[in-house]
Formats: sequence, structure tokens, C-alpha cells
Amino acid sequence: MDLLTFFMLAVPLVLFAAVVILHPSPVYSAMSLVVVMSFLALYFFFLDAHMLGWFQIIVYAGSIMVLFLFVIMLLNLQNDPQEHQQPSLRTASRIGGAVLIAELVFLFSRSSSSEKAAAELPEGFGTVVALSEKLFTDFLIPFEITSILLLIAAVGAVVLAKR
Amino acid sequence: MEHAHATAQALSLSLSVSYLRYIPLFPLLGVLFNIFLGHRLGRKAVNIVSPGMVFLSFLVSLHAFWNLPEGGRLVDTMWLWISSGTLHVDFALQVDQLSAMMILVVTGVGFLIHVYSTGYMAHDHDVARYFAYLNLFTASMLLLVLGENLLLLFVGWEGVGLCSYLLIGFWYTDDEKASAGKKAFIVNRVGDAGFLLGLFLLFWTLGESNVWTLSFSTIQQHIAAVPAEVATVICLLLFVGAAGKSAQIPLYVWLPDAMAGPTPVSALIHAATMVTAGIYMIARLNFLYALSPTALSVVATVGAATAFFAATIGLVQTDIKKVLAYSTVSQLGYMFLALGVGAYTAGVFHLMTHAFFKALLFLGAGSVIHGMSDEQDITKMGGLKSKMPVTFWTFFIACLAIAGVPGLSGFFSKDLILEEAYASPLGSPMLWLVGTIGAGMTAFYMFRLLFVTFFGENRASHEVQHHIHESPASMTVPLAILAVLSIVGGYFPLLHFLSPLFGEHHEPHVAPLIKYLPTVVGLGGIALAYVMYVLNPAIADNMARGLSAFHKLLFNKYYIDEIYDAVIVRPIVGMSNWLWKVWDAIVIDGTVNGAAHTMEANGSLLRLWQNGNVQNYALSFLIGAMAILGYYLW
Amino acid sequence: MIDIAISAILTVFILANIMNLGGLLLWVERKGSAILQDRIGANRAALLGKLPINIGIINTLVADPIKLFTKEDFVPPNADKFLHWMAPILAMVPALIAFIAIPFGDILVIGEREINLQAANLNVGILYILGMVSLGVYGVVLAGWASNSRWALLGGIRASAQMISYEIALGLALIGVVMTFGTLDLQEIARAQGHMIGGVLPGWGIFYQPVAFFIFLTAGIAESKRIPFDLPEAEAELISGYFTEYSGAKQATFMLVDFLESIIVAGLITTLFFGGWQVPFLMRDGLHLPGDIFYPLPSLLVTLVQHGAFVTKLAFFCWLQIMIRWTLPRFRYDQLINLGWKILLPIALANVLVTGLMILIFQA
Amino acid sequence: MAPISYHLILSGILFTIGVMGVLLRRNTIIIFMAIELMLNAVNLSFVALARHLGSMDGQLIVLFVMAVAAAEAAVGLAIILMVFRNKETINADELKLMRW
Repeated sequence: MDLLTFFMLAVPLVLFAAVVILHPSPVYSAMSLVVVMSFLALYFFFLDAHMLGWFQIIVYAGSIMVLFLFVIMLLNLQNDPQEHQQPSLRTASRIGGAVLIAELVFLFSRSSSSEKAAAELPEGFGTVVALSEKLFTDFLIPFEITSILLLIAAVGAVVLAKR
Repeated sequence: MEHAHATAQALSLSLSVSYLRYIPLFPLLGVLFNIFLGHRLGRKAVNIVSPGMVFLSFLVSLHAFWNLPEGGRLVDTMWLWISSGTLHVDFALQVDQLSAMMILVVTGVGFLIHVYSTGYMAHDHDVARYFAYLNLFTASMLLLVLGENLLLLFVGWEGVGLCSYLLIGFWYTDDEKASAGKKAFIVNRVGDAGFLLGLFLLFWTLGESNVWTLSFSTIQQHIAAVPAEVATVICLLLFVGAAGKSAQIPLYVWLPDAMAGPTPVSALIHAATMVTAGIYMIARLNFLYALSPTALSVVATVGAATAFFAATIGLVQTDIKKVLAYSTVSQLGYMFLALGVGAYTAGVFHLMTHAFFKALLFLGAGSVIHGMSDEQDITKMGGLKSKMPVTFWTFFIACLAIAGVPGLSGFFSKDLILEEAYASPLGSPMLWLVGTIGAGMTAFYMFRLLFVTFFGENRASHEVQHHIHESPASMTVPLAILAVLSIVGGYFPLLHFLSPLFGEHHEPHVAPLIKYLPTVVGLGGIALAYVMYVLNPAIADNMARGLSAFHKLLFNKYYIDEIYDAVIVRPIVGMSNWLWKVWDAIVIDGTVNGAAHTMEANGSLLRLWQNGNVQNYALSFLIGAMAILGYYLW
Repeated sequence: MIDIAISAILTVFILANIMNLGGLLLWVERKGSAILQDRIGANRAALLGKLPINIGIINTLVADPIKLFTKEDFVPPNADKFLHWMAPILAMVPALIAFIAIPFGDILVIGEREINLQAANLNVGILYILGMVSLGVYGVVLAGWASNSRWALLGGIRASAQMISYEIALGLALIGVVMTFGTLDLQEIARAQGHMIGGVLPGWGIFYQPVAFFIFLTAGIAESKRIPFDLPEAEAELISGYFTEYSGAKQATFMLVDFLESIIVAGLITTLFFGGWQVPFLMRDGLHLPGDIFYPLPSLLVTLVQHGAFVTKLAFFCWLQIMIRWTLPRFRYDQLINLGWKILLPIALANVLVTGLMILIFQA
Repeated sequence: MAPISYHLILSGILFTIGVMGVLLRRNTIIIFMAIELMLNAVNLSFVALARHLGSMDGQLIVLFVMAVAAAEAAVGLAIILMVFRNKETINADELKLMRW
């Protein structure tokens, strides 16, 4: 991914991510998050993770976020009232966030000084075939466990919602 | 040791058999029968099954006795009992000469007492429970004497202790009798503590030389590994146990109180069998005691002191069973005296003859009590000779035997003990003297008892007099059999029979004075009793008045119970109270509650953090993450 | 450069055709429903309002759009104007661009150049279609929410729940197909159906995956929110559901999206289960009849015939959906959800299992 | 070529935005969405590192993260629905049942 592409994707990502947490309306937040997800899918395409890119769209943008939107609309949520918020918590959170981002940026930029060149990509990197092969050999047990987790989550969600 | 050769030979000859297990098994079956079926099938079934089971044991014991190899032993190893590391303890029974004699006495006398009990307990409604206890006792006692190792002996030891407690408190609705049972149990626990410590010390000492065993034969093989001074400590600790079980100073106090139980129980447990467990144990471990002359002299001294001390109390008691109880304590003292001077054979010999005549005395006393409508005070008896002839004559024979009248069993065994006490390398004239005086007193108080009970005018109320009757055949037949045994018991070749264990018996050479004086003193005691209680009863009253302080002291048993109460019981109760009210309630509870209060105080500070706002918790996360990141960056 | 140009031309070709087809379907639906209900149907539109002759299809095709596009574009008060405006676009775009992955013919050979008759040759075509279908929900949901109207909101909620539910059955049905053909590339799937089973039966997907076909058809109709699954726009209950508050061009867009979705479903069914552009016995070099009879045909002719076959099949399934629409009554909402979760989902799962078993058996 | 640190820093920024969303918003659903944003930020770094190291493992982890996120969304939203049904609110600072 060249620098131009990077910034073309990174800038909207950060902007829409900021909208997610700043917009008072939950629907706009959710829609911004959909946009973030879609841009991330694009980002994944450029990082040679084709399969993951599509999954990002289908799973995150297409399913999870629809679920969020569904709940928002079911509860008919209006704009977030801001009055009762503890001021000390807000201040502390802002300071904490600033420190965290400073630390992360410092950490990552420092690690870049000892950066090696990107490795050569093997044949079929990020394709369905390569991903599936790994998934059903090296990662078979985690895969099965994840499937059970999904089943449990489905049952749990039904039980909770039916109560 | 002089009999080292003989013991080595005994070890070499052990025959494996598999029928010894039936000896304790039959009484155990009786226990099960009595517990589960006794009440349903009724008195008759119980009266047949319970003695029958003991009789079967007796038959098996006889079989074992006849099959006992010359100078060897029978062993029945049932299963591996404990296996832990290098420790292997077999559940094994053995019969050697000592055990053979013991099981014959236990099952034989035990059978007679069972039969007697069917008559004595004929009017008690809880006869099944009684026989369950009695059978359990028999089984435990057999386990004690048959056990091939110290651990099995200890199981039997505790078993007979339990049964003793249960039987003393048999009529548990009576507070006094229930507390007598508790007293017996607690005093025995003191002895058992010593026994256990001795056992551990022995085990540990042998273990130091890599002998992890408790089997008697193996202990005997490796006895050289025990240093003499350790042996002394072990022997003294074991003797504490023996003193508890066999009612020696200072742990004898429970035995007189144990008379609260049914009289056949007193005969079986507190005269013939259980109380001899201590003697049996020391005789069994003679090779260990042989290592420690010090311990032996302690045993002899305590034995002699007990013999004398209990006899003095017996002189003035008026309760027929109390007299017999102190007599028992006294006679047990003689046995320990014999053991203490190294005359194991004599001690065991006296054990056997004593079992016969003391069981007879108790059963006779039971017969009297039965006939007198449960009256035990001899001052309210008298003149029973004509009304209960069988009881009188058998009682008379027993008194002759215990008084040491020549020709009867007691004469042989007691004389032998006194001669050994004088002549044995460990003996001394002092021990002989004390024993001889005690023998005189024994004769005196036994005949005092006889005369006051059976001669003169009956002093009971008219109502009671009307009911006086001879006991049924189930009671008188055992009396007769025991009377025969009391006469002929002294002629059994026991001294030779026991020689493989204790070495060949050599008649001690003593001066004629020493040899015959105890007999003379005994006859003198009889004569004195005759003069004081038959010819001129006023003398006794005058003496009691003239020596009233002394009489009072004896009558109140030297106030030993009161002293124990003041010196031991009250401090313990006081300390327990202190422990309860101060240590437990204030210190321990205070610590625990204080810890809880401290936690609560700290918690109430910390829970300010727990304000329920998820975002505050998330902020804590963030701070933690920042800290970790900062640590790695720094 | 030429490649990009060809792609652009193909894309424009497809989009234009699809839009036209959508418009055409509007007419088919109106006349078809009239025929089914034994009435005349749309017959009042006369050109310029004066010509006495009824020129049928032209009337409808021209008059309807004119009417719709000249109406007032009404936005309810207190509605979210931005999202109200965005919603039709969000609904339209995924439906439209989904089509570029569907192959409408084999390779067209012009001179030295071989042109793949598919706007975008994606090797994960099925994933692409699924992604677009799942994104299509947003337009509907946002339309419902942005209208600030109870009817619309209810329609939107219904639409989102329904589409999430049926997406799962849809995807699982597709997995059976993918397992059968071993690829996610739609063109490859179409090509794989070119052989004959036993020399007579065309090797179409429906013969391998009959269960998956029925699940896909049902779930597909539900995804495109058509009767009997048109709960989000149930007229009797919700007026017009999520687009109650829409008028004019925006409403026309929503209606068009409805038809577009039907066309996508038809196109996918054609491609996955009915051989796509395949014509039985027709290979790229000519006609291979049973008994080793071979008629060589020119490549261009073959391609045209194949494209014609594709369009015919597509039209058939569009027509089938309209038939179903005017035949079956509407489900109740709980029945709809139960059907999706309790019937279709287990059957689809079982189908995947059986397919896997079959593959294991036949490979071994 | 954009160096790996660019991707990582972008990931860090997105993650911090998610953190701030969790801390500053009161609407539970938006907090939840911020959590999803944080997950995605991490996914981004995984994918970038997978590309950088030429290993598919990172992409597989992302796959699992997606599955877990789906499960989490299903259960979490069900919980939020329940809470709203019982408490008539989903404001984080009004839901304080979890305290002493």
C-alpha cells in the first residue's frame, strides 16, 4: 500500500471514527461506524487480505451493524442527553486518552526505527484457499471452539430476548 | 537371658492355620444377631444364641489348644491390614502358650458367665442389648489376646474399654451408674494415652534401625535394637496403660465404681478378663521388660503397694461388691508384683486361678444380691447359709481359695508369687513382707465378708426376708463348675506349659519360715475374722469405735476420690471454664471477629471505588493499561 | 487501457439493461396481475392523453416514470433530511452494483481478444453478492427511521430483522452450492455446469442441490421483501412500510430497487442452479449431440445463443417470482421469522451436512 | 510503501478513539459500538502485521475476532434489550446496580 492510498483511507477512517463517538444521534454513530467498517474492508483489500475484506463487509457492516441499528430503532433512542455526566470522570478520561495515544504513537514510532522490510508474500496470500487451508489444519480446534461459542451465543441471545 | 534359647525355638515353630479367625468371629456373629434380631426373636433365642456363640469359640479354642505344637505357636494371617511405605501390618491372629491359656479362660469363664447372665438378667427388659455388649466384649478380649501384633492388641484393648464403659453404664437411666461408666472410660483414657505414647516410641525406636513393624515375633527378633534407657521409657509408658486397664495405683479409682454394672459383668470384665489385659500385655512383652530392671522394679513396687493399699480399704467396706472390687485391685497388685520380680509364670498362674475364684466370688455375690432383692449392704444380710446352700458352699470354697488355704488353687499361685518376691534376683524381703501382710488381710476381709453375710441373724427387713431364695439352676450350675475349677486350678501343669515363653520354672529355694509364713498368716486372718464376727461380734464394733479416725479413713478409701477431685478434676474443670470463657470466647472469637471487623472497615473504604458506574471501572482499566505501557516505554 | 474500456462498456451495458428490465418488470407485474385476477389492467395511459389507440407497453413504460418523476418530492417535518435523502441511494447502489459479478455469457472472441462476458471477474463472486445484499438493508432501515413516522419505523425494523434472518439461510444454501462446485467464482460455477449427467441430463446445479434451490428461492424472495414476505411494506398494516413518507423520484427508486432485487435473485438462481448461460449440448466449438454427433458452429453465434439462453432463464425466474407474488397470501410476522429460523435454517444446515457426506462418499 | 508503523499508529489512534467513546458516552449502545471500534482497530494491526510478516496467522486471528464479536453483539444487544425492558433506560450512569 503506497502512502497516498494509506492517507486516502486513514483520514476518512479517523474522521468517521470520531463521528461515531461524537455525534449525539445513535443512528448517525452507527452509520458512521458502518462507513468505518467499509473503509476498513477496503484497507484490508490493500493489505492483501481479500477474504477478510469481504468478511468485514458481510459480518461487520452487513450483520453486526444491522443488529445495532435494529436495536437502536427498536428502543427508538433519541439523542444522548449529556447533563448528568460526572465532570471529574470526563476530565480524567480525556487526560487518560491523551496519554494513551501519546504512549501508543511513541511506542510504534520507536519500534519503526528498527523496522525491517516487509516479508515476501507467499503465493495466494489472503485468498480463500490459503485462509481455509490454515483454518482447517493449524487452527481447526480454535475454529471448532468458535463455532460452539457462536452456538452458545445464539442460544443465549434467544433465551435472553424471550424472557 | 536364660530363656533366650527357648524363645528362639518358639519363633522357629509357627504353624499356619486358618481356624483361629473363628474364635473372635463367633461372638461377633452373636453381636450382629443380638443387634438385628435379638428384639424380634425374643428372650429365649437370645439366651440360647449368645452363650452358644461363646461356647463355639470355646470349642475352637480347645481345638487350637490341643493342636498347639510343642513349644511353638499357631498363626492365622487373614489379610494385609495396613500397607504404607515400608510399613506392613497383617491382620493376623496367633495362639501360643500364653494366648492359649488366655483364650481358654476368656471363653470358658466367659461362657459360664453368659449362662449365669441368662438367669441373672431374666427380669431385665433389655436383655438383647446386654448380650450384644457382652458378646462384643468377648470378641474384643479375644482379639486382644489373639492379636499377632501390637496394633491388633490395641484394637482389642480399646474394644474392651468401650464395652466396659457400655456395660458399667448399662442401666444408663440411673445418673450415678452412667457417671461411673464415664469415670471408667476417662480414667482408662489416661492409661491409654500412656500406652499409645509407649507404642509410638517403640515403633519409632525400631524404625530408627529400619524395622518398620509391630508384630510381636519381629519385635522380639530385633529387640536388641532398643537401647536400655529407651526401653525403660517405653516400658514405663506401657505400664501406665497397663495400670489404667488393670486398676493399679494411681489409676485404680474406676474399678470400685465399675461395680455399678450388672454383677455378671463385674465378674467377667472387672475380675476375670479385662482387668488382666495389663498383665497379659506385660507378660506378652516380657522380652522388652527384660531390658529394663528399673521399669520392672517400678512395676513390682506399684504392684505390692496396690496389693497392700487396696487390702486395707477392703477391711472395712460394707458393700459386698465393693469388698470384692478392692480385693480384685489387691489381687491384681499381686500379679504385677510377680511380673515386676520377673516371675511371669507365677503372675500368669495367679491370673488364671484368680479368674476362677474371683469370678466365682462375684457370681456368688450376684446370687446373694439376687436373692436379697438387690440389697448389697452386708450389714443388712446375715444367716443366709441355710437359705442359699449352694451359694454359701461355693462362696466358701472361693474364700478358702483366695485366702490361700493349702490345697486350693489360690494357695499355689499366691505362695509362688511371695516366694519369688523374696527369692528372685529382682525381689526383696520388703516386697515379701508387704505381700504377706496383704495376704493376711485378704484372708481376714474375705472371711469377714463370708461370716457377716452367711452367719448369724438375718438383719434385713421382713419383706426382703420373705423373698430370700436359692438362685435358679442357670446360676448355680456355673457356680458349681467354677468352684470345682477354684479347687483344682492349682494342679494344672501351667508352669511347665508356659515354659516355652518364660523359660523353665525352677522352684525357688527359700527358708521354711519364708515359705510357710504367708499360709500361717492367712489362716490367722481367717481365725481372727471368726473370732471377731462369729464368736464375739462386739469386738469389731469396739475396734471401729476405738480406732474411729483410722476406721473412717479406711471406710472413705483414704479420701482418694476426693483428693483426685480437688487436685485433678477441679483444676481441669476450672481451666476448661477459663479456656471456654476467656480464651475461646474473648481471645479466639475476638481475633476472628476482629479480623472480620478490620476487613469490613477496609472494605468500606475500598467500596467507595465500587460505585456501580461501568465507566469508572473502564477508567481503571485505562489507567492500568497506561501504567503497563508506560512501564515498557520507560 | 483497453481492458478498462471493455470493463466500462460491459458495466454500462449491464446497468442499462438491468434498469430497463426493471422498468419492464413494472409493466409485466401490472399486466400480469391483471391477467391473474381476470381483469384488464393498466389501460388508461394514452400518448399525450389524446391518441385513441392504446399502445400498451409503451404507455406504461413511458407514462409511469413521467408521472413519478414529476411529482412533488415531499419530506415530512422533523424528519432527518440528510438520511431521508440518502436512504434511496443507499438502497439503490448495492442492488445495482451487485449485478456486475453475474456472468451473462461465456467468452466472446473478437479477433485475437477474448472477452469474458462478465462486468467484473471476481474470484469471490458469491461473497461479493452476499456483501452487497447485506449492505442493501441500510437503505430500507434508514428510510424507515429518517421519515419520523411510526409506519415507516415499523417497516424499517421489520425489514432489518427479516433481512438478517434470511441472510443466514441464504448464505447456508449457497454454501451447499459452493461445496458442490468447489469455487466462489460465479463464472467458474456457470462453466462447471456445462457437462451432461449420463449424456442426457444437463449438469445444472438444481440436480446437485435441489434442496438448496428451494431454500435459496424462498430466502431470496424474502430478502427482496416481496409477497409472501413483504411484511416491511405490508399495505394492509403499514400503508407502505418504510417508504410511506416517500414520493416522487425517491419512491420510484425504492420500487425500482424492489424489481432490481428480484432480478438479482433470478440471475443468481439462473447462474447457480440452472447453468447460467449454458445451453444443453452446446459447447464453445459447436453442438455436441448424444451419439457423437457434432455440428461445429461459429464462436459468435454460440455466444449469442448462450446469452439468449441466459436472458430467457432470467426472464423466466422474474416471471416466476411475479407469479408467486400474485398467488400466495402474506405471512404473519411470527410465521415469517419462524420459517426463517426454525425451518429453513435447520434444513440448510442439514443440506450442508449431507452435501459434505456426499462429497466424501463420491471422492472416496 | 507505507511503513508498518503507520498502520500501527493508525490502529492506535482508532483504538484510543474507541476508548474515549467508552469513557465519555453514556448511551450503552454507543459504548458498545466504541468497543467494536476498538476491536476493529486491533484487527487492523493484526492484518497489517500479517502483511508485514508474510504470515496468514494474523488474518486468522482476525477471523476469530470477528466470530467472537458477532457472538458478543448478539448476547450484548440481547442484554441491552432486557435492561431497557426492565429499567426503561440504557444510560450507563443510571445503571448502577453493580455496587455495594
